Amino acid sequence: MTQSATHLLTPAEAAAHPPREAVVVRFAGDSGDGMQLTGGQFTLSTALAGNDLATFPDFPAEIRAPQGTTFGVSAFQINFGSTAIETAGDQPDVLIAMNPAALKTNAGDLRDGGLIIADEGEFGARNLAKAGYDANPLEDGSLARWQLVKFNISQLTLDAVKPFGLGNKEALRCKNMWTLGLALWMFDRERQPIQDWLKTKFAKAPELAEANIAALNAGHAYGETVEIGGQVHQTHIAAAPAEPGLYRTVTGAESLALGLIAGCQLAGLKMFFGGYPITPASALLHHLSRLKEYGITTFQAEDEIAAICAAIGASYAGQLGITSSSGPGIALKGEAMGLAVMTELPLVIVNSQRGGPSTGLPTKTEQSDLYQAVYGRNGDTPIPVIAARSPADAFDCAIEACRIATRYMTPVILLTDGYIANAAEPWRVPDMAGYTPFPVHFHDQPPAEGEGVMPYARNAELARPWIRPGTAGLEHRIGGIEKQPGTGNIDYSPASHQEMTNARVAKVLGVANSIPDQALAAGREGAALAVVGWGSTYGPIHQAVRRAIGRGEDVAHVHIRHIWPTPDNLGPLLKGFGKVIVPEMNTGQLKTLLRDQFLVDAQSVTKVSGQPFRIVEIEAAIEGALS
Amino acid sequence: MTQSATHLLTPAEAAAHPPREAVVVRFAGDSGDGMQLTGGQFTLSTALAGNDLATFPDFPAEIRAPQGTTFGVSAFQINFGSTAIETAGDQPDVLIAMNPAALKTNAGDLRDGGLIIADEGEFGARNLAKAGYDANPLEDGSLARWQLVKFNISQLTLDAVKPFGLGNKEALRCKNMWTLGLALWMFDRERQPIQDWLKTKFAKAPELAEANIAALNAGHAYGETVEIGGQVHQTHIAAAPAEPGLYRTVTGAESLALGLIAGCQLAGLKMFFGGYPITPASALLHHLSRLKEYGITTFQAEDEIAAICAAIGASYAGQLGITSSSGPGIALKGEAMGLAVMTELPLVIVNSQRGGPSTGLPTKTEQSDLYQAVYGRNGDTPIPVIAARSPADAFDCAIEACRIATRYMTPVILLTDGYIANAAEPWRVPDMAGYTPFPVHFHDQPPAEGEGVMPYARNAELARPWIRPGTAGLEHRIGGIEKQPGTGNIDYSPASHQEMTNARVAKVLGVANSIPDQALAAGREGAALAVVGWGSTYGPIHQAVRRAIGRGEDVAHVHIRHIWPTPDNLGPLLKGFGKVIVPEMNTGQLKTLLRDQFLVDAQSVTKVSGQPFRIVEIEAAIEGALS
Amino acid sequence: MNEHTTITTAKDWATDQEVRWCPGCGDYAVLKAVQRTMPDLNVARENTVFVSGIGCSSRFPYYMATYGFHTIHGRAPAVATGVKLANPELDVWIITGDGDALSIGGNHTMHILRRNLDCQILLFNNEIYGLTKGQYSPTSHVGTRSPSTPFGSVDRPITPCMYALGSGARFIARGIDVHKGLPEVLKAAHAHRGASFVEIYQNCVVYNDDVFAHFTDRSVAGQKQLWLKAGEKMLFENDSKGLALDTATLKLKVVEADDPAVIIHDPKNRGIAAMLIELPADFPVALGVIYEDPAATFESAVVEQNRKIAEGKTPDLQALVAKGQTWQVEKEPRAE
Amino acid sequence: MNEHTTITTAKDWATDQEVRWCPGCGDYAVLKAVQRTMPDLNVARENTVFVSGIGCSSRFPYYMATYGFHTIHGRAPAVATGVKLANPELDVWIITGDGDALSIGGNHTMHILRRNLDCQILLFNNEIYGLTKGQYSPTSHVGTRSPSTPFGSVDRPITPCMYALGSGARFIARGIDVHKGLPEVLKAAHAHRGASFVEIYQNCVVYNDDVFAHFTDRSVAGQKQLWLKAGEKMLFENDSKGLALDTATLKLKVVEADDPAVIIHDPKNRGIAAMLIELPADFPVALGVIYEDPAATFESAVVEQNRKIAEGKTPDLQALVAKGQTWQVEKEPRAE
Ligand SMILES: Cc1ncc(C[n+]2csc(CCOP(=O)(O)OP(=O)(O)O)c2C)c(N)n1
Ligand SMILES: Cc1ncc(C[n+]2csc(CCOP(=O)(O)OP(=O)(O)O)c2C)c(N)n1
Ligand code: SF4
Ligand code: SF4
Ligand SMILES: [Mg+2]
Ligand SMILES: [Mg+2]
Repeated sequence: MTQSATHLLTPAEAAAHPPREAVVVRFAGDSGDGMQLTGGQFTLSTALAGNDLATFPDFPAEIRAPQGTTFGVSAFQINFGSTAIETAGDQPDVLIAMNPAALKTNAGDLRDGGLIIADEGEFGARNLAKAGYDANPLEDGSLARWQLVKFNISQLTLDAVKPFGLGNKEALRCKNMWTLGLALWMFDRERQPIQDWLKTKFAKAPELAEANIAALNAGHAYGETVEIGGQVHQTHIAAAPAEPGLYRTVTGAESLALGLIAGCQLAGLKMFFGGYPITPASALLHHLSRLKEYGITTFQAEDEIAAICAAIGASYAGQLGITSSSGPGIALKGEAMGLAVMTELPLVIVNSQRGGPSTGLPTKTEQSDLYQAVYGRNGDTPIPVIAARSPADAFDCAIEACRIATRYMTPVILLTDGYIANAAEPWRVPDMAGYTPFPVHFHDQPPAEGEGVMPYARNAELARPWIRPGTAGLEHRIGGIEKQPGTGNIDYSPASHQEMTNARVAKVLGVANSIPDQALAAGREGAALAVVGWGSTYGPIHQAVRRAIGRGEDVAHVHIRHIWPTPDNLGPLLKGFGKVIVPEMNTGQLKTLLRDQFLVDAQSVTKVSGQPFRIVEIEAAIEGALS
Repeated sequence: MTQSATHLLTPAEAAAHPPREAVVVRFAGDSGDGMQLTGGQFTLSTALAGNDLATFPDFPAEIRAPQGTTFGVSAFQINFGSTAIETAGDQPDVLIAMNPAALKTNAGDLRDGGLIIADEGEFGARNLAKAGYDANPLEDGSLARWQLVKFNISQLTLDAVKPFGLGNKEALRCKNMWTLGLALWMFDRERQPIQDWLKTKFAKAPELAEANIAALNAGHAYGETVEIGGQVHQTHIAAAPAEPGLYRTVTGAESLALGLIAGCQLAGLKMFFGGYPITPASALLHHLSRLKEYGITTFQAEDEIAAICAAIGASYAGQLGITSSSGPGIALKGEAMGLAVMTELPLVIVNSQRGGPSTGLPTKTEQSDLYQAVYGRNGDTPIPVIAARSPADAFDCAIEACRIATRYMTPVILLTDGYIANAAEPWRVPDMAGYTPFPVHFHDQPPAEGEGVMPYARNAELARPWIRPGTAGLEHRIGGIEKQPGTGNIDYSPASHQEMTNARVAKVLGVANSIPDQALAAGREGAALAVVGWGSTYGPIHQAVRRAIGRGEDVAHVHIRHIWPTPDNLGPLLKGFGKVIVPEMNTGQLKTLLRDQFLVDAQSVTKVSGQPFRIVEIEAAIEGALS
Repeated sequence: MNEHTTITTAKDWATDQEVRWCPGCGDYAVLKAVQRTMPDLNVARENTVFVSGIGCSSRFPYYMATYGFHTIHGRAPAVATGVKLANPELDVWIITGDGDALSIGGNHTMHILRRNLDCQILLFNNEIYGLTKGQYSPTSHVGTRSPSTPFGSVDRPITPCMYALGSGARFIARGIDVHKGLPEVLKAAHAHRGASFVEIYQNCVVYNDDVFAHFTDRSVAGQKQLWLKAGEKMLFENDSKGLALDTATLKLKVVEADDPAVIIHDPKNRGIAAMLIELPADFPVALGVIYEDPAATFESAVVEQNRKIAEGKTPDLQALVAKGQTWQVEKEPRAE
Repeated sequence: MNEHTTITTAKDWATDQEVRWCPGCGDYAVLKAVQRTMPDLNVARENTVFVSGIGCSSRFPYYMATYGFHTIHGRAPAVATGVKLANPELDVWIITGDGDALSIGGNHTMHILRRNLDCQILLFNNEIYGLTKGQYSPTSHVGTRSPSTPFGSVDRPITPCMYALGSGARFIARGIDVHKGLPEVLKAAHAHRGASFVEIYQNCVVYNDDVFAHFTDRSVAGQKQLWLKAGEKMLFENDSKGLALDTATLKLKVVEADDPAVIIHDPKNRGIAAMLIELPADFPVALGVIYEDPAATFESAVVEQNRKIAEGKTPDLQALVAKGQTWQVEKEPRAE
């Protein structure tokens, strides 16, 4: 199994709060300023420096909101250090603000005494007005709580790129590289990889490559040579200890794509991916559509219903059908999921959760679709549900989804969310040889003379045979109407409906027999308090629990991947703890499932603001539960 | 409040098993034989005779399956008696079989020693073959377990109607009236009402009216005069005791339509009904579309999504939007329900549940959409859910749904099922003066100079104002994106999302403040065992519990109308019982809600066969739980 | 589809399942016509898939001894698209009704036609919802009394073939359930590469009996049926009358058969196709292949692109997961 | 709609909400055109409702000082139908995009046109999914490279106006976001009773910049834009060229303006409308009101039927609940 470049904090480390050797930097600017790019490249250099890290890109719902407006601000936060990093950090230590709006919307999050670096070139009257400043905050002392460093990055950039004779607009586009250069100097980083990247990015326009590199170098040189004053000094963050091996950074959307490809290969199947664009799920469609050589057909359907129906059709025809969307689109797939359950065809349904209800908050993260995944269908319609806890973990979860879908002939729902999809983390490149294949066997033996085809005969695990159209002698018909066991002929009789209902339920519950026992992410069995989570809350919960343990408290962290069915030992495990709290970015959905299944008095800790939990929020909940 | 013609069984009555003064008759024949009509008319005469009754029509999914086939058999069962009748009866005492297929598919259900009346005229070789009989069961003694009476109803009918010179086919169509005539004689009933009904039905074709009346009379005379042999004797069932008042029979679909009309009138609103045909929900659309004079606009949309969206649009414009469907169609409405929750508009969503998953068993009953109703949406999207327990009860539930939707500005889901929709029961005609109106107040006061419109301001119960387009000075925009409290302007900020999420949840939970406490349907608080049910399982549960009580057992019956939110006292009430079992026609859905909410060890008793529970099945579960 | 030579008869294409339509339903005639046509198509049962939605007509696949998928209401085109993309070798037939294809499923119908997926779409138009017991449908004429429109429907119906034309269909034809011409239409539809849209006027004896009698009835067939043949004059009423373009109004008019202006049917002319599809009530009804103009099929374009892009690339999963800038961590993990 | 006389200016129709489109987006021009047109329509803000789906274009209602409903993706026509049926007095505008109206929402678009609900439908066609960051749409030309089609799209696009014609629309027009002719088109759409379908070519500067330049660019506007006017000759290229019907091929051809065969635009001719909508690439693009032939509107027919049926009946709920055969129970309920 893969794992991210994480080691468990020692009590000593965990006690430190915030961990000494970690820094949180936030780049904030106009959507047009290329902050996501800057953040991405800084992330890369951070990874190459061997630090552990976690990032949190936070961009506006609008494609390109008007320049200078507060709702047009795009931010990228990175937390990196020489110790295990599992969240993007509660509070930035450094804020780089490219314009007044960016300062206005982000300064509040900065820790007291933190460092603000501002491009005073952008603090003209017009921009100040747009951001809703009456006076210039760089002048009026209103930022006294923090260390303020300002210089005219715009002008410095223009000077730096003058030789390349770009238009003013284009020249200013290099601002982000100047800023990146300065950041690289601040944290003692190599410029080479970035320079290489710029050369390939602008291969078609060498002068742009040169200009950007010049800006990068100028920003770096500025830090090195110019007297900025004591506040901005070079900090060196040592590399974080990690399992030896080859590493790369990966976002959830990337690892999900890779995992699904791996899953199909392990099953020996071609992939059919039916999708319809929706934020934040689209990225998966985009990644897969570039990888046709891996036997992938991507189909942008007319809507989510057609997307899942086409995937069901493809599974019927012998490929592995996969469909992906976010809350509103998943809602539309409900009826078709029922068809997949009735026809007992393999199917993987990926839900990249976003803020709801309805259109809600498309670009914000949330985990409020668990109810929908586990219970959200008409009829008794059980479907296995698994949830990824981090970008790296999404890889294994995707493989697991493919395994369950094909082994049990069932749709499987894979839950991820906007935070995981966009966030990046270091990932130890998995050795694919370490994964055992689970090749699919298509039934192709015609029945004996005089006997009929039995599409609904079941094996020991209650899975029915997968018969591909094109197989002579096994012609048969399937559909969404209740069936006679074995033959699959239409049958409304009470006995058949009861038997088939029981079989569908038992088959899915049986999945528990092929999944690992629930492990502890931290702490001990029978601890006084268990913090139970699922999905992207892993980071903050884990850090908070480790810190509590560091303080000598008897707390455990249980993080559930298999939401349905749950591992056989989960019940006993939970019953063994003194108390159970369940932090979720919803109003308490996993809590419902746990209380129903195990009758444990699990208490909710909820946050529904479109923002991930902060470590301190979980810590507070732990304190509250223990006191 | 209305109530059906029910009295609580005395222990003595309840002890009797099956109740002495009740008879269960099943009419079974070819879809073409008009069994539903026969049953309906027999029901009417039964009601007029003052018996309490319950019926169970059970017809094939096919429109008109080929004649004589087993899957083409249509049956109508009625249970009537001089005591409270709440189910259609576990086992028929009398089976009237119009052809071999009807005998084949129904004889098995007849109680040992029960009476079979068969039309031997239909037991020719061809029909026997179609039904899969090698020998003629009327001859080969294979029906020895039962009393068999056979005569050539077909021929007798032809003779009876000869004077009217109908074609053979048409003449034979009168068979069902001949049979009805015999049944009327058997149970000492008036023929007049049926004759009147025939006259109006065939007003345009008097000769048909005459022929059918002649057949009716002939059947009656046959019983009276001809020596059939001891088995068929006249039975008189005394009238059942009931609250005094005016009574009629009503099916769930009828009372639902009437209740929705009453609800709109009590709210002072016009009704907009958006529907798309689906079994068994279509009946509601059909009933309402005939009642335009009650200020109803019915709209058959292109699909279920358009149906609910049009209803939402109508509510936005100031009418009460109502939409109705069954499981698969409700699944398609999920996304739009989220929009109604976000825009906080009143809306009533009726789900006439049927067998699932997927297309499932369209004409069979089930209650497996509770999960979907309570949890089946993306995001944290709370919606009040109420469930009708009987045809008569559907009237009050419909009014309640309208009250909650308009008072709290929220969509409301009303659950009924195929059994309730089609079954008939006596209903004491309600005195509408007894219902307190809940008139809607549209906000129409423009804001003070310089102040903005506040579409998301909230009253004490957290409901927002309902503003009708067309109101000058209150122009505003709403939508599915998260909003700023008060103004309703688009707002993705963490604080706003948290506040609006909390408000949506709290508003729906607040509905509990305006609903009655949970009452006991039978038994005492703190009993050793509580049988907790919802929806159409009321009848069998209630009878079973009464019988157990009659046997001196300490059992209570709790039947929940308000599924979400639940009455405030429900938790304490359930915790007070020694044991709690939950019989459901699903795999345990209400059970999940009860365990989650109250942490009581509720145990499921499930049946998923497309058939209602039998009283004995619930009795067995009670015995099991008590032993 | 790959050649197939075993000789089959209609019987070989029928299943043992009991057919469950009302006695006298037009669906029986269509079923027979299809079963009689299959042996002439030189295709194998195992390579044939019938995909349907929900409705009386959509029960069709259960009666064909091929692969079959009875899906959900309105979604057959979407499921069929997945089937065909996953295995282009399969011969895909879609069976649908006026409600299934044009009410809930209208959007998928449009998109499968627009994309031009190679398949045959048989739309059983009985101008009613049969399975749900007779509500009016989007093709019901104004004034249709049904359980949901007891006082008559008020909305204007859609013309299926015009909808198909507007949706970009490249093959549009019409047939009649009990008419002997149906097999020929089915063969033409099958011969066409791409989405073949066939509207079949089907009589629902129970809920909409004889709604098409005004042109299907033998007694009026002559005047009321115009069977189109590519390259031949547009003649009807035993070739006594024909259609020509009125150059003043730029609309079609009825002329004597010998009028030189009688139009020769060019199935590629979209403008004329539109006029033929919408011939006024006092004209005959255009039947047979009204429009045909082949274009690249969706699945072939997808397969071709997949092939071209993959060409020369060797899929290497290990390389793929290790893509992008990487770094090596050497030091031992700290002991814990 | 009831007459309204207060004089308003464009400003009166604008909200205080910050407009959130990309700088340079064609949506700004359309917004201005609509705000400039409203004062001339003699309608009141409180009686005007803008209903939209989801997409960049669908943000439109937030910027109009009227009632507005930003619904869910593709469903605006359905919501608008409920609004209009509930209150026919309201003046309903639907704002939608090529993805919203023709991808997920294609079916509702067809049905609102078929039913002919009185409303104005403005379809912002930028041949791309803007809001979701640039995937190709059902109107994107073959070969469109987008995040979901990195090697170019392969499926054939739909022609919005042809789809509208096939769907039974009674008013079909085209405009260009930045073209001065847009307000006239909007007025005509508003004047038409029934569903007015208006396709607006809208430039997405970020994801599909200049995709319409080949006919919208000033430099080619002359040869490439044919602005239709009812009762006038079909002329373009400063009235130097015109369109005529080639009686041999029965297709349209370009002729000199003085050619007597030049067609006079009759908006009621559906066959010609089909040809105009689909003029080949070497022809100009037909703009303005291409087709108009009013018919009864859906909401008026519904209202009229509701009225007619209710006529003379006095709704009496008490009587209604007591309907059918009833019986009186006299005796006392037994004591318990
Ligand atoms: C999602 C969903 N909505 C509604 C239905 C109910 N339904 C089944 S078939 C049908 C319409 C059938 O009409 P048509 O397609 O014309 O087929 P026909 O029965 O006339 O052959 C409807 C509304 C359903 N099964 N599923
Ligand atoms: C049910 C659902 N599916 C998908 C989406 C994501 N989505 C929002 S807008 C859009 C398409 C926008 O394209 P278009 O209608 O052309 O509008 P434009 O942005 O180009 O103006 C999509 C796919 C959604 N919001 N809801
Ligand atoms: S209802 Fe109509 S369409 Fe359906 S089977 Fe019967 S006759 Fe055929
Ligand atoms: S993405 Fe395109 S359509 Fe959307 S606002 Fe930007 S420019 Fe306009
Ligand atoms: Mg039909
Ligand atoms: Mg667009």
